[in-house]
Amino acid sequence: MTDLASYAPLAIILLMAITFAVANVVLTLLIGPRRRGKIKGMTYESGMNPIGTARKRFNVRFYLIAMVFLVFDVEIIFLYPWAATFPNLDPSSPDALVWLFRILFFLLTTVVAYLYGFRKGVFRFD
Amino acid sequence: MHNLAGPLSQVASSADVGVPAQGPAWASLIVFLPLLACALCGVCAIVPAMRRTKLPAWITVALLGVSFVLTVLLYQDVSAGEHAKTVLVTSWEWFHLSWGDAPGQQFVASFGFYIDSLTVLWMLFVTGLATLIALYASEYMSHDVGLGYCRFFAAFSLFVFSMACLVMGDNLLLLYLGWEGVGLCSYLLIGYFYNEAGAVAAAKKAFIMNRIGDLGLALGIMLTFWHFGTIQYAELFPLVAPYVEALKAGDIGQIPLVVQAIPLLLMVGAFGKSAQLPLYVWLPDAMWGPTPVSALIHAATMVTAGVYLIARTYPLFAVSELALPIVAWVGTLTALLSATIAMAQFDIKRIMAYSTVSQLGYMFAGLGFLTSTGAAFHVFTHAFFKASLFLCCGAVMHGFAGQLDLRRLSGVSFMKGWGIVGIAMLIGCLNLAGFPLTAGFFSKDMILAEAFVTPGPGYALAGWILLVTAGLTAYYTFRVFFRVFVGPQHAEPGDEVHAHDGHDAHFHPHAPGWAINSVLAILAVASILAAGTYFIEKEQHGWVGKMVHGSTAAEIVVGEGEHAVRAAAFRHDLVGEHAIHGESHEPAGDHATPEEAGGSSIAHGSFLGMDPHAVMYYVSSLFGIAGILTAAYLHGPRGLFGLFIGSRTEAATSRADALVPALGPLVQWARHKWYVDELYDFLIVKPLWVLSHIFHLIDQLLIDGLVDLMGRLPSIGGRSIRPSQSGVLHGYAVGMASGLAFLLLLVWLLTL
Amino acid sequence: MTGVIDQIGGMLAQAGYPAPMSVLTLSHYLFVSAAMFTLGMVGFLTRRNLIIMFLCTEMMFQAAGIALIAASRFWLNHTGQSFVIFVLTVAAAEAAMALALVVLLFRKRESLSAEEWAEMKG
Amino acid sequence: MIERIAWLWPEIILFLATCVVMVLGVSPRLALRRQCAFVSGLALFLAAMVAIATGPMATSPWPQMVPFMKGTAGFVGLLTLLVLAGTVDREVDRDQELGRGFAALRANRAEFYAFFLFSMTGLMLCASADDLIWLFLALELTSLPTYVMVTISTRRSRSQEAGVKYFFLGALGAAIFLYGFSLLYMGTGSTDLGAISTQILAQAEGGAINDIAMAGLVLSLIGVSFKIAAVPMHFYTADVYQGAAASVSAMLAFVPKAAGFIAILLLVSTVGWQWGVADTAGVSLGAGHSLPEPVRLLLWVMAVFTMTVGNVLALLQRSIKRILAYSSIAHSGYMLVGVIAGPQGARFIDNGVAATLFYLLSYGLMNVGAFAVVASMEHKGEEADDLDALRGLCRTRPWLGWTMVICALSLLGFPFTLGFFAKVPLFTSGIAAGEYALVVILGINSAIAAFYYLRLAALPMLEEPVGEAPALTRVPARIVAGVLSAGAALGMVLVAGFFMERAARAAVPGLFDGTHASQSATDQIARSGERRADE
Repeated sequence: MTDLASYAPLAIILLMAITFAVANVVLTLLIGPRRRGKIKGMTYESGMNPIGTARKRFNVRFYLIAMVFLVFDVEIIFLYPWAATFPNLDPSSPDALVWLFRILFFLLTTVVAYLYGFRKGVFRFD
Repeated sequence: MHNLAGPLSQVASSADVGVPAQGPAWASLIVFLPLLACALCGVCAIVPAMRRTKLPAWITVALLGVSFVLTVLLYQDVSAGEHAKTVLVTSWEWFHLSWGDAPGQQFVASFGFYIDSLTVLWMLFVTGLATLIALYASEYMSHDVGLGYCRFFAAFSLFVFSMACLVMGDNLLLLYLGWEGVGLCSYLLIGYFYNEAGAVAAAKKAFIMNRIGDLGLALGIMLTFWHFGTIQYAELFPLVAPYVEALKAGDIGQIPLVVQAIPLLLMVGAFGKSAQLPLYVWLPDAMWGPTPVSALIHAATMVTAGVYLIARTYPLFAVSELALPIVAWVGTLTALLSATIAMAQFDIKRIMAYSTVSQLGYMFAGLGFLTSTGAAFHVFTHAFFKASLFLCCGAVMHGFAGQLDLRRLSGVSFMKGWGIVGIAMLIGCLNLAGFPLTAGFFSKDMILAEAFVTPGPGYALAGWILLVTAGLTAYYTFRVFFRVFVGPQHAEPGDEVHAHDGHDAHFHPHAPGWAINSVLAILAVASILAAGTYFIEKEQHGWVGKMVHGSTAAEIVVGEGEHAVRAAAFRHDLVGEHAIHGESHEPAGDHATPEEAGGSSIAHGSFLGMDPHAVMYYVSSLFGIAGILTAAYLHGPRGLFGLFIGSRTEAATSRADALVPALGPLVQWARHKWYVDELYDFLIVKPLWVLSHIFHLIDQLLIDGLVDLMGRLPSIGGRSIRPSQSGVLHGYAVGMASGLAFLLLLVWLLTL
Repeated sequence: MTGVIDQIGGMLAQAGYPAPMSVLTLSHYLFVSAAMFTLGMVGFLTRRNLIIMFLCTEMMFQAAGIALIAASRFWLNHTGQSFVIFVLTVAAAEAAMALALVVLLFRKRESLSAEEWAEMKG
Repeated sequence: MIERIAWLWPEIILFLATCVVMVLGVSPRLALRRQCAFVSGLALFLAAMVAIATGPMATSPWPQMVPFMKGTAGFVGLLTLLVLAGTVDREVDRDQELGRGFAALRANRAEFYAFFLFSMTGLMLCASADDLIWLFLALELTSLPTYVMVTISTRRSRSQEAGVKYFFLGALGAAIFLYGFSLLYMGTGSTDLGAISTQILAQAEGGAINDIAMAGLVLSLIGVSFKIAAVPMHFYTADVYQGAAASVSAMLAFVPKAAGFIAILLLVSTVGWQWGVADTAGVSLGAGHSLPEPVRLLLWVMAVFTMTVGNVLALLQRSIKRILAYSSIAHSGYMLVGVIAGPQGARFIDNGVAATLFYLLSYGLMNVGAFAVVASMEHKGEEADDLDALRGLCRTRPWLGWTMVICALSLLGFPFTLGFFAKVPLFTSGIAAGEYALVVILGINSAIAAFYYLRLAALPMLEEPVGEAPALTRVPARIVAGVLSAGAALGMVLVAGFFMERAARAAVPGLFDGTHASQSATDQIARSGERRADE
């Protein structure tokens, strides 16, 4: 039983997440105003008239952004094991310094990727 | 194999004869000067100002000349004492792989040289002739001055370098490097006139034929290393020594089969390079190369590499029961076959080519008859007279715009300025025909006599075949001489007429210049003097004999004095008996001639009940003179030397024409002169001629058919699996997946 | 197959390890991963759309991931788990490349069928 | 963990250079961008020198192979880099020279050189791998960049086709060996190659190798064989080599192949070569000198099919790049013979692994020359890839012509070229291992190869030029690379002994590979045999 108890926070978070999502939808259904009409039925209520189909081709820069995102996404994965290990090290030992430099070296790749993307013009939309 | 190498090397180290001394370091220059010449010719090709001159020729002549002088100095150094000594010169370590300290656990092949009297003998005529022929070529190739000239001399020098590696190398790998190197240069030089399809085809043919032989050689070298654990001569020969001792004791059973197989493989290489029977066909075609090349590479030096290989590894050959009889018989048959072919040719250069093949056959037969001295002596004399014959042909070809047809030339030696060529040709022909007291006569006799002396499988028959061949040789040699060099003066230009003086309407035969004449004179004198070497050191069969006896090629002798017998494994009955009873076999003609007294061999066979050594001089003279007289009768000009047996008054006809009406239905077949002349020869050598053609047919079927078949099978295989490369991604994916499944299934079913 | 697992289990027990899993044994996970791997391969072979084909290879990667995690639990060490993190990274990198490639190819041919690309053959 | 850094300096150097190149290559200044090739070359050279200077890596199954293969990779990589120069961005540079500005998104230089360096880093990491995770990452790092390089190497649709095929089939291959790795881990409980080896030998002593481990090993070997283009993973080779620019094909023929062979040697070393052939199951230790029967059978079948398929398909081609591609398949088959023969035998010529390593080095050197010739010839602005382009090349373009002749002859294994010295040990080691059938097939295949290699050599040397001579590339570095390669094919012969000795040293297995375990197991089996005999 004690084993299961340690999973309790996880269960609570899960419960909260589900409740929050479900509650939002349900509350909207319950208390939101309901009006129907031609204008209300438009895709964008803000007054833009949709033109053409939804299967329009996106600008290629969206894909570039998606790929740059992957870099950061993947880097994060490796930060977790590092972060989990680092506190266990004796801060006074040289080991800790080595570990720190190691992750800094690893993060260098992010910087290089950012510089590269910047130079390549990925972050410019014009 | 490991088990064998261990005790063997212990035997070797216990009975160690000591490592040969270090020789003079400058001996490496003999090898590297030609390489330097090659590099300098390359430089000439790059620099335009030098390219337009004859500089490459002079560089080559000078450096080869220095190389020759150094060889002479080396000769003095090596043969200074009582016995010729063996020295080693190491330039640098080429391969040195070791995996342990025990003997046989190292693979060493250095760029070093093993110099004994055999090496020096070979190098003397290689560098000497190369220098002379380079000088000759400086004039001969003069209409090609430019890039082609540079290319020619670069390849020429590279050839000498490779030949020197082959001869002087102190290990079999370096020999193999030289072996391939001379093959490559030969290929480059045969294909020198690469604009002509024939030259290219001939170059390819030479290359492919040699490859077949090289495969044997390579396997032989591998097997040598496999068994003996070394390919260095200095270590190899002491390892062979126990087997030689076993042979002397008559204990053939001690010699393992692997050791007996090594010479069989090496032999294949020798047959390829020296144009022997199964593989000889490339040499006549090699005449597409410029004549100096034919003289140096395809007559005097490269083609004797096979003889050198066998002589160098003679102890290995002696301990094999099969190798030497095969060598003897292949040599004999080659000699006969190519002599008959030579009789039917019109192209004088081709006749010389076939005669080279034939003479090489004599040398191999000599090796097989256990007289390495005779073989080496014949190599030596042949180098001079055949080079001079080729160079005479070359002079004719050069002077008459490429004309080589003996029906279109006549009386050349009487033309203005051609005297030296005529005399040189006569001397060469006499040598080749084995005219009494010429060098060729002595060297050929030595081989012929041994055929009857040495008991071996059918050696007496081989001796008779070689005797007949000697007659045929005399005939075809003098057929050329009588038709081309004497008789009424007549000359038709060849098809290179436009290439010469710039105006094609008129043809001026131009007589050879000083370079060609002086080279021919030197060679003619040298081939006369070569006979003299037979009388130096008479008790050792001449100077060449002394050189051979001081080297690894010396015959293995059992017994002493009068009871001495030359030994080889195939004579083991004899050797065994000899060793056991300590006395010699006593055949009928045992009495040694005065020349042979104190010699190391003793007669065991007989020639019609007489001592072969005594009578062979007369018998072979008889055959030779008969051949010459036949040629004089059929082809000699009217009133030749007061003999009055010739009848020819025109260039294109001979007494043989008289036979035309008698030929009946065959005459219409012989309308063209080509066929007529061939028919005359056909009537004289009919049975052998047929044989030679049958052989040609087999040759074509074998080589061509095999190549075709081998070529087609893989393409058929390729075509059948080509659809798998459909270009469609899914096809490939399916292929990979099914391959994966197949392999998994295979592994699972067969092993688990 | 179960025999093999039992064999390993036996070896582990000998070595003093506790019996690792009770209800779901290693073989179950192995079957799942093998099924995923096979499905992925079959999908790769049968589908023509490049994106779907790529997803199929991702599925094969994740089949290996499942096998690794299960084995990691079985052997009670973390090596398999860290391996999976790296596998995920590589899969992400491949995904980025596949994305870029697919965009490029679609702009050339207006189609994502693999059969569009069969010019070279033989 | 820390001490491992000592062997990683070459990779670190390469990685730093990659970072520099990646930023340098997108610089708007042309002069700066042109430094990419130089920086890459400098880094490769430094990395190779550092690699040679480092000692054996004790934790690797092949301690001495680490410096040897990294040095080989560095120097062959340098040669490849000379050919790779000028492959991309010609139009972008010209536009900028004409004052039309710099279009960063169109420029590919940064990616091209960075990916080349990444790939080289991956190759070097492969050499220092001692762990399955590491090996997996290194293999992927080697090949992922090459997928991109193929695709961007030219602007023709063929390159994109090549990229598609290479990428998708490559992903499939990667999935297969990854699954193999996971099974190997499942069967042995470790990803460390040394630990796997110990575990497998312990299993064998206890009766039999675990089925899952063996299946994993087999799957891994098949999957990795994609990198070396061995049957049945060879299908992509010809199309990819043909579609990519010749310069990139030159790289493809060496870098992934070397990585693949290192991986195969590492994987196979976990079981070792000390198994008896006679054992029916083949999974128990024996007194013999062979791989365990399943692995031996697998590699045997792969070797035979690989060399045969490669050679017979090469016969039918007219495109030089396709010929070289199929021949590259065949060469992989040859090298597998060395792997099967294994490192036993005291002599260098008996050591199959040494033969394989030396062959890799020689093949890398000779092969660059052949591709450099293709990369140097242009016909109407495209690479002159047809065999006709070679006709009479020795006369029209002597440097290129003779390079082709020498490289083709050397690839054929013509006596006294480098290729000959590389091929002979494969034969001898095969014989020493008792694989006579395999050696005979190897010999037959060498003969088949002569047909197309002699054509490659004869066309420039003996034939007449047809039409006008192919134009020369504007990148002289490629011609230099070709000449250097041909020079190496001839000149290396003189110092071949040195490299052979290095290869022989590199082929000595590390201590942990279970030699002791296997020895005791061998004794046990021998003893049990005696006991049986006694009863």
